[in-house]
Amino acid sequence: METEVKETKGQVVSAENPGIVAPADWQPVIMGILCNWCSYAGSDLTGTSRIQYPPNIRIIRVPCSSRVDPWFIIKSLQTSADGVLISGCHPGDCHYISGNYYARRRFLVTKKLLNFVGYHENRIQFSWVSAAEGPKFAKVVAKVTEDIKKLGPLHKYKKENLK
Amino acid sequence: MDYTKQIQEIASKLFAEEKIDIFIGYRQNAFDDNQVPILVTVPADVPNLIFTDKSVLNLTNYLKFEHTRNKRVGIVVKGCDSRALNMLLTESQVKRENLYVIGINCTGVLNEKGEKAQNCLECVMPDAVVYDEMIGTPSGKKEYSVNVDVKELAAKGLVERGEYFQEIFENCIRCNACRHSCPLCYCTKCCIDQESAVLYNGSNTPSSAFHALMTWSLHLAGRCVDCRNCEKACPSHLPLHLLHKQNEMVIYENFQQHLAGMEKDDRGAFYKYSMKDPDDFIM
Amino acid sequence: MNFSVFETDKNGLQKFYEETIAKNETYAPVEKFGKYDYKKVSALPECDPDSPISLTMSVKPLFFPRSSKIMKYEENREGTIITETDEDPLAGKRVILGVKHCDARGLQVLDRVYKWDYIDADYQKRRENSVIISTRCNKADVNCFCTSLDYDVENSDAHDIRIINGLNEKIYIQAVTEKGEDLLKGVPGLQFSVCSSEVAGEESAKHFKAFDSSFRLKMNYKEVNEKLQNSFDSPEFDPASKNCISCNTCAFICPTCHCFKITDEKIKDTGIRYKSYDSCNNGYFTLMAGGHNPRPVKYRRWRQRAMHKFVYYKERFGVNLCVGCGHCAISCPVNISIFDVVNQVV
Amino acid sequence: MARVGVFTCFCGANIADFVDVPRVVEETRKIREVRCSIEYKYMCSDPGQQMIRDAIVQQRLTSVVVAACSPRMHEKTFRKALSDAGMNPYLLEVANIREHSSWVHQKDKKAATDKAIDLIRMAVAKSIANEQLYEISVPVTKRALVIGGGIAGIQAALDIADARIPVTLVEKSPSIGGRMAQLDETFPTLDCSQCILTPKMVDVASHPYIELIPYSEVIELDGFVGNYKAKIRKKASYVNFANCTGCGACWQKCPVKVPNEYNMNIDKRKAIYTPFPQAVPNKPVIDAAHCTMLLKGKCGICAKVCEKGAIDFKMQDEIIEREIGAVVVATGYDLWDPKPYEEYGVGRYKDIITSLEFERMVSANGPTGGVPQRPSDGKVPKTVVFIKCIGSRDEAKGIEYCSKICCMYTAKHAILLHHKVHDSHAYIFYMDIRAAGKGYEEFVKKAQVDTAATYLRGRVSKIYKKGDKLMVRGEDAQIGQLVEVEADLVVLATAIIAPKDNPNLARLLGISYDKYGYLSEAHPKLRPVETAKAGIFLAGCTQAPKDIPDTVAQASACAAKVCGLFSGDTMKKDPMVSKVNTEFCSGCQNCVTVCPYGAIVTEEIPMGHGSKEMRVVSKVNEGVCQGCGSCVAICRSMAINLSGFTDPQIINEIVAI
Amino acid sequence: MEQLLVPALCKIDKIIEETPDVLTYRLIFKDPEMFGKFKWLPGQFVEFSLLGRGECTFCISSSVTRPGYFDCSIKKAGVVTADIHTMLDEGMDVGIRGPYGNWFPVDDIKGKNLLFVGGGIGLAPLRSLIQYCIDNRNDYKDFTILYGARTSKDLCYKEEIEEWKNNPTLKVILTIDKPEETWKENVGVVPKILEEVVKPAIENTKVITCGPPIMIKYTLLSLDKLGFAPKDVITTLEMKMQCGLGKCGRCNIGSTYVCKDGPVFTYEQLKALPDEF
Repeated sequence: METEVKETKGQVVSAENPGIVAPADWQPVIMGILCNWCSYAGSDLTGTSRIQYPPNIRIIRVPCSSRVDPWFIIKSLQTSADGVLISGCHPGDCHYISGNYYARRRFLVTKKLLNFVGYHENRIQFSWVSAAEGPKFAKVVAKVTEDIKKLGPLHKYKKENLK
Repeated sequence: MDYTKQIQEIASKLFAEEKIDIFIGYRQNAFDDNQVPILVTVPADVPNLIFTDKSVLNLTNYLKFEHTRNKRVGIVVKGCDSRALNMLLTESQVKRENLYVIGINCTGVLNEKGEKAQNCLECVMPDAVVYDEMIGTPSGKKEYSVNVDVKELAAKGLVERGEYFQEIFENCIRCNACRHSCPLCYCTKCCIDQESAVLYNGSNTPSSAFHALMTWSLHLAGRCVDCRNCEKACPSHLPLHLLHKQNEMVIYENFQQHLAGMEKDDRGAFYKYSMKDPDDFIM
Repeated sequence: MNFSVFETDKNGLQKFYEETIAKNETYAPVEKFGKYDYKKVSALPECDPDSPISLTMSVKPLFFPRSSKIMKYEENREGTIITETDEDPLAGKRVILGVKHCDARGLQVLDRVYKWDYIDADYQKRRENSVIISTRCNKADVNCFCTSLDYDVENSDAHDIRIINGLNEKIYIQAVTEKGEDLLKGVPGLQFSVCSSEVAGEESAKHFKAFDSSFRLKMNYKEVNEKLQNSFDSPEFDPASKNCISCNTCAFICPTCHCFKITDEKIKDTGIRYKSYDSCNNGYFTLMAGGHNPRPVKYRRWRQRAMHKFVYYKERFGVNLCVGCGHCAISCPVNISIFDVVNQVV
Repeated sequence: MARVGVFTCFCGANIADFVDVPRVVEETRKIREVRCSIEYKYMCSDPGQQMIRDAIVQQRLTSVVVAACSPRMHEKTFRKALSDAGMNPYLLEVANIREHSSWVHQKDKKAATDKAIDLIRMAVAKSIANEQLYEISVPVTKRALVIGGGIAGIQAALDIADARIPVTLVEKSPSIGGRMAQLDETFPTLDCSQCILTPKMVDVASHPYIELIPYSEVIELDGFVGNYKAKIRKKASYVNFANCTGCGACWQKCPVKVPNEYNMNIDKRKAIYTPFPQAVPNKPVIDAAHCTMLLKGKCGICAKVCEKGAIDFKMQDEIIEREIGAVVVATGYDLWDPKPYEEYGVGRYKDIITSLEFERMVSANGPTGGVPQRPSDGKVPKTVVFIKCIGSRDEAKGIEYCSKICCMYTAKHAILLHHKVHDSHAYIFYMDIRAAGKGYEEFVKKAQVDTAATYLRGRVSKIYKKGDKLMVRGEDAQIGQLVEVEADLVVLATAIIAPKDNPNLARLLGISYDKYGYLSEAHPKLRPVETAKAGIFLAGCTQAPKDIPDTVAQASACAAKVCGLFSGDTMKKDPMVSKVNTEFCSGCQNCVTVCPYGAIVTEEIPMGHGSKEMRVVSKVNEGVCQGCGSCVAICRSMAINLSGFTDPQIINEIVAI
Repeated sequence: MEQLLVPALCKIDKIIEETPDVLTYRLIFKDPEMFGKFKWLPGQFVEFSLLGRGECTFCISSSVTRPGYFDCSIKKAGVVTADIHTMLDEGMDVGIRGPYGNWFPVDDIKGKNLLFVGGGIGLAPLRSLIQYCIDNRNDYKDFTILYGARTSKDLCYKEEIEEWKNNPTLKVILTIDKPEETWKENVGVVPKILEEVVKPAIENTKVITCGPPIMIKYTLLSLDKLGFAPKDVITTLEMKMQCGLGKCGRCNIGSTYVCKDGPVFTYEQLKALPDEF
């Protein structure tokens, strides 16, 4: 069961810690981990097509979505990120044949587990974006950014250095 | 459930036939009704062996230590323990030919309060799945049910659930007993302790505990057999099973009803895949 | 100097606790997940000063925290700045309720290592600013053997105030140090009858006798010290430690273990250096960079643990490091007690 | 010693207009490890690269970060610059501040600049953990596999073989030739398709460096560039080719008649058949689905008449294994089935045919001897309506794309019709005329002027029968009026589609395909011949619809690529491969399970220094590893790491912002 | 704040590449007052912090008689040392705690002949003592330095060794394990050269030795064979240390804290310790 995201005027309330609020113009940091062959290429296409999307995402290139170890997600959420977006090739299209199938299983379990221990599920998002889907990448980033803006700042289990 | 006699007989026989160098079983604790592991190396110690419904620990944990390495080992395993053994066999940590396995068709063990333990109530496979010799009557595979605690917590709101887990991570003292008592945590050096990895979180802060426990539970996802050695070992009495049972539930419901260690050569849910795996959570 | 002694009953003690908590920053055993740990409390119902020893963590973390910040630092292009902005959260004046005698004794033992040579100022400050109110258990746990060891809690300043549960249903609150006296005086509205220290002493002795007789385990520590000294090469360490799963729990919950490690956690330009518990049972404890490890196997680590508790520490500081609290045996996942190990070797 | 140089590119105005480069330089200069931060108009230009080379030497840099366009663009360029300065090229990191910042946040310069700074920060952090890596050389098996024996496959095979590189050409059907063999004459020169194709087919059969395996399919491809291992299933032909002389007695006597797919099922062939007279190899095969001997065990006439005793009803499928170094995929195209055009009466009216059926009819060796006939009554049509874009450019019923060749072949058909039936008249309904190509526009003109074909711009809305004629009702958009043509025959220019087997083939080869089923090239502009998987190349319509000249050009390009790949005895390979730290490896062998390439094997090492006890650990075969990192993510003890994307590198990136 | 464990900051003045895997860091305190407080004797060690990664124990390899700076020579052996090598650059800051431990008995050995036996990076603590003794040359009698490494590339402090060689009051003997083309000095392991080439006089001689464990082991045997009394042989012990303060418990050998009672021991003292190092 998910708690409803609170709508507050002029402020953003953290979905996990209702005590924490941020100004309405608060900007989240989103860690984007993209596979080299599909999603990174797709994001490049977004660029070449000059399709605009929110600037909150910071992109890391990995060879394949299967390179993404769940602790990338955990570590991101523990440091600067307010949300994580991981993107790979569509099922069946993996450059490395089967990488994204393995990744998909890990992602589901990680997402559910993090949700179970108290992270809003929208903080951890996944997408399949092919090299040809420049517009889709922009849409995905826009959606994730919007989702996370609603969730407010993340303070759970952040490393002490950041406080 | 009292198989003391049978186990003693088998152990004596094994020693007499020189089939084993070491026998891992349970022994009565001197001063209370708990049982502790005993690593029998001489036949004279065989009478100390015991097996009742207080034989709670998962003895396969001892297969990862230097005392049993490359030795011929006799071991007593209950249903859940045998699944752990299956995992160890699959992951090449022990050699089957070195083992003489006494499988127990378990009827459930008791917790400290003398009640049937929760994991036994929810046990899917009380019978040993790996054995050379079987004791007791098999009762067959049981219906899987979602852990009651997980169900209860999942029904709560996000914030409330978060606060509950915050307590867990705050009360963790990072002694790593959970890891050491887990038969499937046999890594040469745990990733959480590797100073080379920038992962390293040596401190005992909630954030470090969170990181360590999350990593740990994800490494056991699809492998954990729910023996609850970790929980029994935890000096802070943390309900660690919540993490494992949550993962188990997600895996069971989404990945072809996968349960760890039921078959040999099943490496766990993360080491295989299906085209039919859920895709709806991905944009 | 004579310190105050009061005689009261259960209700009076409750009241005393309540007043103490209300007036002071107070720490007491708080239950969570069925285990008691010393935490800051704001009202008596939150805690249980009479928590059972077998379910209570030691008080050590209040003086030697499981993790403490050594420093925080920031790095930039120009260089590094060590920022010492954070206050020690444990340095303030405080009262600790419900300390077991073994724990209090443990602190006394710990004091020696922290006063030796380099003086750990933080530890000293935490000690100085804490008023320890101790209660002797009524009954020993199966794993306890505190009275067998150099148990001089009775008349020492291990605690500042001691609560004596008289066999006559009376309860005596006795200040043992000036700090304790100050606290007792600072709690107004206590309408307790004053009592002579002799009476309290007698009652305490009676209680001790009953307590002492409830022990399952008894140890002749002098003999153990002596024999163990020559047992470095004893073959018994191996079988005695066979069951051990090297899990470190014993050291983490021991009231006197004081090994620690120093670790850095740096994110971006800001780092924190922590001092956190470590354990000699950890196989990597003594591993050197080149790969050499003086204690690579379990029995050597157990030997170190046993010898440190009963020989090495005594050689250096004159007391046994072990206080016989039994915490290690209680928390050990496979019920190994240092008592058994030592006895098996000796 | 971490000494990082940051080089920020303006990319002309591409970056500088939307990212405040001076601020980026100023901010990055503050990073502790950064020793120099330099900006330049075009970092990829020669002076730009010279700045990098100079700084490497002068500042004794230990790693370099270039903030410019996507690493997919210029990573190689800058790596080269590093090597030229004597630095290991893999100490480079590229911060993608063009595609990921300046181009996508054009409305918010501050945010774009902040993001650019963060991206550089991450790249700097990553570069500190970069290690020196060295290219891996892998031995090459110098044999190419060409899949598909159409004109693309033939051309590629011949070009490769002419370079004295052995080629295995695998063709699914009994003869090579493909679609081109079905054509009559080709636009725009109207030369006879057979006349130009057949010599090439014969060349293939006789070329010493070409091994032709007809009537077979690739069923498995393992390995990696330079070292593939292919399994080919040779379907049972029931004819022993070694004995067969191709005399044809068998198929002349065979009693079973089967629709002839070569002639678009207009006429019949036998159950034992050669697809067409010029087939290469010119040996018959038995169609097991129709042969009564194979189905019911009765008949066997062919065996009786065969003097050489070449018929062997017991023949089984055969698996052939070949070690190869590169693959050219040329599986051609299929034609779209126009059934969804119900309003045209497709399926109801016999006299509506597809272009390829028409092509067969006008072909001299076709079923009607080169004169078009109405399927309904065999009459020679006088008025023929051609309708273009059947399925193409039609999102609702067919596919979105333009099939590219229909305009041209329809013009050709109009001309051919005129040649064959002089008193005929062609009406052509079209949406646009796309005639880009050498001589193409002239060709269309020729159709319009010389043959007086009536070009009607507009769609046909309905076809209905009126007597024995078909009434084609459509709109002439140019005059804005409805027109109705009384036609003897309607020819539909159906769309080209990807072979339906392509997705399967793509999975088998480990390459990707697009949503239509066409195999994907590595880069639409700059690498149109390669696939994303090294050593696999694409030729012809399997990649996208194209005409014969384009197909042949692409096939030759493939051949050039293959020859380039095989130019040395060994091949250089990216060093981004996994490495095992045996100290931490616990030998669970999960990595062995998940590796899609079988690149991980196990080995035994001593337990400790000088210990006799052994333990099993994993070991990566560098030549086989493709660097996906699956093994890294599943390794619980972090004993395995992927060079170039190690855990410390990625974690540095994560914590850098 | 654990004040005791807070390091003082030093700036890396210079990094000297000794061998491919040994770098010498020349350090200067950022706080000038520290120069007054920080006094060390040869053999003492410091806790060297690579901020962000942790602390490592290194001996000071220069002498207090050459003030204004001090040197730490660091060999790439484990992960932290590897990081020190890759991450630190001249001008960066490191943390230093110390000096800790005991020192070579500089007073006891006055008026004696000194024989230094070093191997590989083991020359680092000896260098501190050698510099100290050279700067107080009149207090000591004959000097012999025997230094060996696996290959000529692995010899540390090459420039300084040249200086020592040119110093007529020092006798310097170099050796490498295996012959090399351009190598003109001794070839053979240190104990062998000690016995066959150096052939030291026993009387009034103190031996100070440091090197890899295997070298120490055989050198001690050789010295025994040559007739040196265990009390005249001084070595330093390498042990995992963390706090340097006699608190953290890592360096325990029996009741001895190596960080307090060591790291300098005589062979005699070592023999009395439990065999756990």
